[in-house]
Amino acid sequence: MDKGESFFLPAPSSTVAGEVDALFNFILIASTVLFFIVVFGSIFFAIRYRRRNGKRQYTSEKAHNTKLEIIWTIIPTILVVIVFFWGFSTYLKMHVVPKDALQIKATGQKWFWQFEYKDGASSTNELVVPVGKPVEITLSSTDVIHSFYVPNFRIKMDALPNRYTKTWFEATQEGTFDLFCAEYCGTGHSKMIGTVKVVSEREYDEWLENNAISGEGLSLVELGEKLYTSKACNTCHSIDGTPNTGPTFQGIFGRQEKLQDGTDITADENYIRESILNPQAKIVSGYQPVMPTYQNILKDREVDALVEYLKTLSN
Amino acid sequence: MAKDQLNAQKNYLNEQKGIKSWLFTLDHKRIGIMYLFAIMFFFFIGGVMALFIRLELIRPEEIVVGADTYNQLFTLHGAIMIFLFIVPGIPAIMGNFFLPLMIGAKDVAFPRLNLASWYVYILGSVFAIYSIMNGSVDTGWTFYTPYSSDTGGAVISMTLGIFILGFSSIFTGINFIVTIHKLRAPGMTWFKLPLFAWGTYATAIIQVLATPVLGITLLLLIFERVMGIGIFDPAMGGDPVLYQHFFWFYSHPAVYIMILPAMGIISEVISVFSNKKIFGYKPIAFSSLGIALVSFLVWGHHMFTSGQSELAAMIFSFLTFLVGIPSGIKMFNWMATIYKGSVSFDTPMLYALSFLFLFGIGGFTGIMLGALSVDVHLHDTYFVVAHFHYVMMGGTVMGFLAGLHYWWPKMWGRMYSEYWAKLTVAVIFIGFNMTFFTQFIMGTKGMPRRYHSYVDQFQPLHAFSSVGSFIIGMGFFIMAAYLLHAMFRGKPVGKNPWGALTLEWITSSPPHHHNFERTPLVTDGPYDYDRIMVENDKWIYKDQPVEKPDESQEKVEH
Amino acid sequence: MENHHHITPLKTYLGVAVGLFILTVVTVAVSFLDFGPFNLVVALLIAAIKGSLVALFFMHLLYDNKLFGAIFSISIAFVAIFIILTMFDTMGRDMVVEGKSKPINEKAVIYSKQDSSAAADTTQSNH
Amino acid sequence: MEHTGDHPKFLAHHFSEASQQQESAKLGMWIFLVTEVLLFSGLFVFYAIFRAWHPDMFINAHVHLNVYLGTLNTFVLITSSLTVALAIRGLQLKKNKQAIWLLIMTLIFAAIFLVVKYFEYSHKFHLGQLPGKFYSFDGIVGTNPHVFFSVYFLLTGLHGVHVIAGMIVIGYVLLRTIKGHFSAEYYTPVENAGLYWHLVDLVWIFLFPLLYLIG
Ligand code: HEA
Ligand code: HEA
Ligand code: HEC
Ligand code: CUA
Ligand SMILES: [Cu+2]
Repeated sequence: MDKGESFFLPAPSSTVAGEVDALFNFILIASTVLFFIVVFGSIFFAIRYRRRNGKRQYTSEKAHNTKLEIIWTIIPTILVVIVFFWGFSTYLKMHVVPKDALQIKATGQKWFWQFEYKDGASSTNELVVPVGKPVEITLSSTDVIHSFYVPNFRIKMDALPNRYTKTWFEATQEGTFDLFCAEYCGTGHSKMIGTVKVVSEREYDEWLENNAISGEGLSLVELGEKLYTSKACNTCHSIDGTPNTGPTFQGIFGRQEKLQDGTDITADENYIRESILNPQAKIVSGYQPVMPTYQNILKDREVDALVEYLKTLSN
Repeated sequence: MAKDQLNAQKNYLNEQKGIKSWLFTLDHKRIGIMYLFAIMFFFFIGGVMALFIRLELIRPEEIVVGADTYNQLFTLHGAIMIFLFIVPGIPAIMGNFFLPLMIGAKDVAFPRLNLASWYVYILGSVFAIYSIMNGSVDTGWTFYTPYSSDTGGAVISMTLGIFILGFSSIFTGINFIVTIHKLRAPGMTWFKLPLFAWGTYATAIIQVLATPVLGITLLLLIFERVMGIGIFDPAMGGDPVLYQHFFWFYSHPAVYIMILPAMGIISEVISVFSNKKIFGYKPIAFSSLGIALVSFLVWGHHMFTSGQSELAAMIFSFLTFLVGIPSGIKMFNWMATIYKGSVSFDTPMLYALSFLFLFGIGGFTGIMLGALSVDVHLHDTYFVVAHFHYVMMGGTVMGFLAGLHYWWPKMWGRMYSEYWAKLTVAVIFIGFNMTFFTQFIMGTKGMPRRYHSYVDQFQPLHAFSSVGSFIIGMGFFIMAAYLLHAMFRGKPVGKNPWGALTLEWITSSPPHHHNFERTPLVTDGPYDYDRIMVENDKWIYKDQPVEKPDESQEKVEH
Repeated sequence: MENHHHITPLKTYLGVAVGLFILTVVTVAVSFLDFGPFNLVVALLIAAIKGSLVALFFMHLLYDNKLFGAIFSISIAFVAIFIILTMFDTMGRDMVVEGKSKPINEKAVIYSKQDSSAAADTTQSNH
Repeated sequence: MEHTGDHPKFLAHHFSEASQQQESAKLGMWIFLVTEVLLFSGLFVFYAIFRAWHPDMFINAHVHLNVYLGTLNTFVLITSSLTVALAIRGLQLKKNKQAIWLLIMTLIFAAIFLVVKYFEYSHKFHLGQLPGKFYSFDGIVGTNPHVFFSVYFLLTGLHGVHVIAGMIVIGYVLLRTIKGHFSAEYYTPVENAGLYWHLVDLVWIFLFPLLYLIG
């Protein structure tokens, strides 16, 4: 088990996580006590007062006890009022973003996350943040509702199409954490898994710098190979010949494709380019028109890089 | 020989014969039975789908179905279980059959409407089946926009089907309210009503007030799909969160449609098998009404992470907790009823105790989900899945099974095998906890729901959960076998095998066509076990040890 | 067995109808005046009065079983609950954190063909 | 069977008295009306939320509705409500002929209402003031005016469906009145049809100012 992981909860790795866990444990304990009283009490009474040798008996006429009734109304009421205020105060904390927070934009798209940092840096499915600094995530979506969920941070917020929502966290621990899409969004919902990489502040700055000028040093093919995973093509396209949500990239270049409208087309540079930027224009038969557009996500050079990379898969 | 006697005696089952006499019957008992078969059929279908879901989740990679089919599976499982099984379930089967009997009426207020509700149910289910076969649906049972407004498949025919089912629910609701108001037997005052009647009454109020909103919601969804009216779809200028308000305005109260009648059954069963006056009759009765009304004010607790305003979240969270208190009042009163009772452990009582155990867990985890900060972590994880299976399967279905076993001898005049029945309770109880307790742990660890595959860390828990589900499946299989056997071959029973005091037990088993030989005159309370005891179908009064004069006498008539 | 039904005098019916006509004229007339935000209040107030007349006299709520009136009032109350609780959300999204209430692009897609420039404008201003 | 002697023909077997049956039917009707109110509630919420979001657009769009036709229809519906009420009174006073004529008049007013509505609709169709994505009018300033017409058509459309349903119900009780099924002792179905019709009127009383007068 990781540090701080309990029977129920994963390791708390953000500043609010501790508070959430405290309330969780409080309810857990209070409920367990009440549960023992009510349920095991009932079972105990049932056994203690079981019918002996199958004979029914007249029983007590008592069906009323004001004192008891008040007790079992008041005590739960007090408990839930405590729980309510406790829960609400942490909830507010989760929603009020500290002033000095780092700002990152996250966009959910079927079925990956696109992150944009200041200075034009960006990443797909991997959120890189510095440890010990509050980070504000401004969420939105380009298609349906997704939900940004990092269990270790105990935060979750839906990403809505055409609207911004916000959440924030301050990681207390370096490491790599799962990032799930928690709102059902279709075929690839369960594959919409990313990671949050919490690094030291120095590493973060370095990363930002490298990323902002991404791929300058690489050849087109190398860059394309990197983009294939970092831009999430691999969630739908394999390179080993197995069809997935989308057709495989193995041998794609020069391949004869049958389109949904019945026509045939040979996959050349232009076709591939169009498939990436305007995927709905030509749909390969046997597949759903679910590929997202990369219009505003990929730079020109990156599209070129992908095309070059795909070419290499055909020999 | 005994068997022949039962067949010779006239009852609602054999008074008229032939398929037509069933399809055109206006007898609430027969309609109840027709509902029983229709609803059980869909429970079976939904259950089989659940088993496929569990099968697929044994390992993270694909085993039997692909992602798209999986999405359709849980959608259909959810939609069938909710709209075709659990919402109509107890009211339409047991309410129909026993409510009039329990209040000493000859029928429900509007028998024709009652029959219509069955046909409407069938019509709605035909739409559902049609959608399954024509492209199916993959939206989740909640039909959230904008996913549902642009995904492919048979969303329109499915929502239309559910829209139609809504009418069936409304018809039942109207019928019950009027029946309880107007058709009580002489002497049956409001506070002599059995608690099951109070439960169905509160349920009917919700059905009438909430179901139309589901109807209009689904209509708007359909219009959004065909015409882009711009209410829910952001592309057309709408707001998807608004859809969630609309949907949960119905669907939260709907969860109390599911649980309140089950709670009514539990009140009956615990009192009867403890042979003791129910503790806190009025608090139990009024808490049903309280739950029914407050349930309309809490829907936003399904939307704590949806981007709704913090103010709304606060209000909804606070009100959510208020619902816990009346539920608690019931639990405490049941405990006090058992105290110093004369408790027997027949099958219905075992189900009732399972109910207390499982609904307790389900309810307390509901409280966790109601707490704002904790819900942020738990929302849309398997914790929620576990919560609602504990309250629906562990609560409602246990209550339903308690009722089914409690009233089975009255419905058919024959008894099932106690041995097999008790064995089944154990099998289902164990399988259930294996299946769903593991899901609590997965949920708190962060396993999101509606996932076709998952990260490896959850593998052992998922596998364990799946094994549990097959055990449940086995349990139901045994149950189907012994109940069917009991229907035809079971040992005939007398009027009142459990020694219960509510009115359905003063008539013969199975009851005859007009329920009672003559309209009962009610003088005793439904739970006066302190002064009445029934032995071998004889009502023995503590102070005047003579047979109950009036209703208990056998009379040959008709 | 009480089988006496209340029979409303003809005068009452006609009076109510005339009242409804007059109120209709009033509400139309008033709509040409401008009370700012109170336009809605005035209009709804008059509608409520008209509605009550219909319910009390035409629908006999005044004379019938009080239960019917109670039932009907409950339905109105639930409509109010529906509207008010939903509005706690839709009107309060900016309360704690700014910038969450407005759509990124106010205009629905059907207008983007007509004037794409305007749509682009709103997108810009919201960033 | 048990029903012997003086049991009236209309009394179903599971009721013991006529008044019980009548009260039951009316109670059932009222509960049904509750479901109708809640069915409309969704559209009222739709209206309320979007009006609160885009008040200017609603005001700019509502001037395109014809207040005069709306007012006319209000008068028509109120009158029809009066005629049903009087028809029931007629039955109570054993003036069945009068009741029949009043019911016929109710039907006529309902038809007038629909005809007026037809002209309003076809005018809007003509201008392209249609709901949702069929909207093709330009000349209304404000955000997403098609939403106003969605609300308008949904509200008046659902109301229109109720008018038609009401006509069918009234037609049915009219037939039965003509056949002489009703008397001063038993006229509950007419009463219930009347209740339904009044509800249709009631809904319109709210729709009219919300849509035509203040938008
Ligand atoms: C039968 C159905 C049923 C019932 C009865 C309940 C009962 C309750 N439910 Fe549940 N719920 C569902 C069915 C049901 N639920 C379903 C289907 C969903 C998910 C839908 C979906 O998303 O697909 C859901 C989801 C759900 C959520 C949303 C979770 C999320 O998606 O993030 C929440 C949040 O507040 C919640 C809360 C509650 C509460 C507080 C109760 C309470 O009524 C419980 C009250 C009972 C008790 C509390 C136990 C007994 C009490 C005592 C012994 C007294 C002492 C008590 C205290 C100290 C409080 N439920
Ligand atoms: C009443 C409601 C109900 C019931 C009873 C059940 C019962 C079961 N459910 Fe389900 N479930 C839901 C309602 C219900 N469920 C809902 C609403 C969802 C959410 C859907 C969504 O996300 O959209 C859900 C989702 C859901 C999931 C999550 C899927 C996901 O998120 O990816 C899982 C996974 O394990 C699951 C499993 C099960 C299992 C194993 C059972 C078992 O208990 C089933 C056992 C039953 C049987 C095996 C049937 C056997 C019957 C017979 C043999 C006939 C008997 C005949 C007579 C008695 C005469 N359910
Ligand atoms: C959400 C899943 C998904 C993602 C992510 C995705 N695609 Fe696709 N892609 C598809 C599907 C489905 C098709 C087939 C239907 C079609 O033609 O649009 C497809 C088709 C294609 C084609 C045409 C293939 C052929 O056989 O003709 C190319 C080229 C392509 N995608 C490239 C990419 C690249 C490059 C990326 C990443 C930058 C990517 N896709 C990301 C789903 C996806
Ligand atoms: Cu994105 Cu689920
Ligand atoms: Cu709920």
